[in-house]
Amino acid sequence: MPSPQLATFKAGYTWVPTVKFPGRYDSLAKIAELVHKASQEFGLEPLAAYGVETAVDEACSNIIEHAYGGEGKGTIEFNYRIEGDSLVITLQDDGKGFNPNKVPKPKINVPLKQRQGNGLGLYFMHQWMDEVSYQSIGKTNILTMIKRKG
Amino acid sequence: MPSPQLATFKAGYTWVPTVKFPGRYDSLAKIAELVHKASQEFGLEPLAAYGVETAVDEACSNIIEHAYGGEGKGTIEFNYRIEGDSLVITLQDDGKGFNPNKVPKPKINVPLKQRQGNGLGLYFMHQWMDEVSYQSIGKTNILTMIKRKG
Amino acid sequence: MEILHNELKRCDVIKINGRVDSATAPKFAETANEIVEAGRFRIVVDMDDVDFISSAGLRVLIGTQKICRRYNRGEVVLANVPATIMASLELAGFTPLFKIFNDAVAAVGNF
Amino acid sequence: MEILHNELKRCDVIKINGRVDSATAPKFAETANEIVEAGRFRIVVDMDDVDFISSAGLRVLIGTQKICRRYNRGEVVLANVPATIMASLELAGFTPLFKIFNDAVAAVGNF
Ligand SMILES: Nc1ncnc2c1ncn2[C@@H]1O[C@H](COP(=O)(O)OP(=O)(O)O)[C@@H](O)[C@H]1O
Ligand SMILES: Nc1ncnc2c1ncn2[C@@H]1O[C@H](COP(=O)(O)OP(=O)(O)O)[C@@H](O)[C@H]1O
Repeated sequence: MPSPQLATFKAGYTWVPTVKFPGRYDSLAKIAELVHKASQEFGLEPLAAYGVETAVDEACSNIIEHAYGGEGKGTIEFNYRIEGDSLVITLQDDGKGFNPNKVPKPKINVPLKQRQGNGLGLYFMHQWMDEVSYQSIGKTNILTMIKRKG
Repeated sequence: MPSPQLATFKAGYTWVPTVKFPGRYDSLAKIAELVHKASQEFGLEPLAAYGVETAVDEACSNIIEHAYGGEGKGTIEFNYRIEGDSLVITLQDDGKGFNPNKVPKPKINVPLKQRQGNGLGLYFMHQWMDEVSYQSIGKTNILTMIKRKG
Repeated sequence: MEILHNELKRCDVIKINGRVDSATAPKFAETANEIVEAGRFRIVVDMDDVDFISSAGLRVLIGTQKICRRYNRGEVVLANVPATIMASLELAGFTPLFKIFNDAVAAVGNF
Repeated sequence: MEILHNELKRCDVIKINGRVDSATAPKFAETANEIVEAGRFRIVVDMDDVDFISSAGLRVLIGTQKICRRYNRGEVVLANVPATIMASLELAGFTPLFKIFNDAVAAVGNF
């Protein structure tokens, strides 16, 4: 009888171990290196790979800034897997959760004076990725972002 | 018995055929290519090679401008040979001859207003080469310039 | 990230090399602040060697632009923007808010 | 030789690529003349891609410098001078007559 974990494997599924980073801004460059590796393995062209890097960077910055309320308060768990034509990236934290549906969209087409400096993070995640979902299970928040090929 | 020509060969002497160019300014870039080849074969470092290129360019420009009094009036014969530690370049024309000893040196260290735009050609030839000599034999003028190694 | 600051007669050039993210954007902000605090409001940001810029970096750009444009005393312009970053600027709606030049010479020469 | 001319707000940049010799110097002179005839006397000559310059090219430089400096209305400055050409400029006694900048941005920014 196969182990329960192995039983969930499908064809074309690559399993990569989860990597845990300290919730500090200097982790961002290291996470970006893993994202490059994932995008390359998945075969993304440079612009799409840049977009995935952006989405992950914004998500991790938000975890540090908003979920933990600052640096050095907790960890970020990074995982990716390639499922057929999808690159699936998950980020886990155990900070404060939030309801993404209650976050207003940034005002993009306004004159300089009205233009806000913040509010681009979630917007970038949705623009650059094909799917973004967020769930809180107990104390754990899981952000899943999917990039599809072509 | 060796042929008379071969009899004049010495050890370390490389004989290269003379190349004849039309006395036009667009020959200068082509002559420069031969000069590059010669400097490389002789093993000159880049700055010294740049100097040899300059000396030959100035000499050929003078032949066209001064010996022939303009483009399309005659030819320039270019030859180089490597004799031990010397690169010997000769340029031949059959235009008007001149006496290089009667040409005054350019005034280099003067304020802008007194500074002349011309008169740098012979000066450059002497500065960049180790020996410069000029003879007129009948209708033929021969300029010989030598660059030594080290 | 590395920042080079070059104060010229009529403008300042900030050349950024590397990644601008939440870790490094404060250094960019610091350089920009030093310039505007010196009463200089014409800034060229040369992005030729920027690998990545997140919204933290864009926030510095927009904040500095607001300060510089005030009273019509100057502006921030961009030079040598890589294609990836140009895509980000477009998504963010920044392209109407910054003059973008092909090279730093043209950017400096515009002042 | 190829010449690129870039008219900026406060100066003109002449970028020369290739060989400046008696065959090509007239084209350089023509560009310089067009600029001064337009009443513009602040010129940057960007030599980054110059392979070679003979006295014919130096003649154009000195002639243009004389015109530009007149009445203190401007000057010709040089940028990105390769080491070989720098040696020629030194031999010719040109280094006191031209400001020489490491790069075109600094040269443009000096005006
Ligand atoms: N991981 C997170 N945990 C808690 N709150 C978050 C998280 N991500 C985003 N938020 C909330 O959503 C808002 C918008 O986020 P974002 O679009 O990234 O812009 P910004 O971070 O510039 O405010 C944040 O101000 C914050 O209130
Ligand atoms: N090959 C030559 N044949 C005849 N006259 C020459 C030749 N080369 C140089 N001269 C004379 O020597 C002068 C100085 O030459 P040069 O130093 O090259 O400066 P320029 O050519 O700028 O006058 C020339 O003006 C010309 O009168």
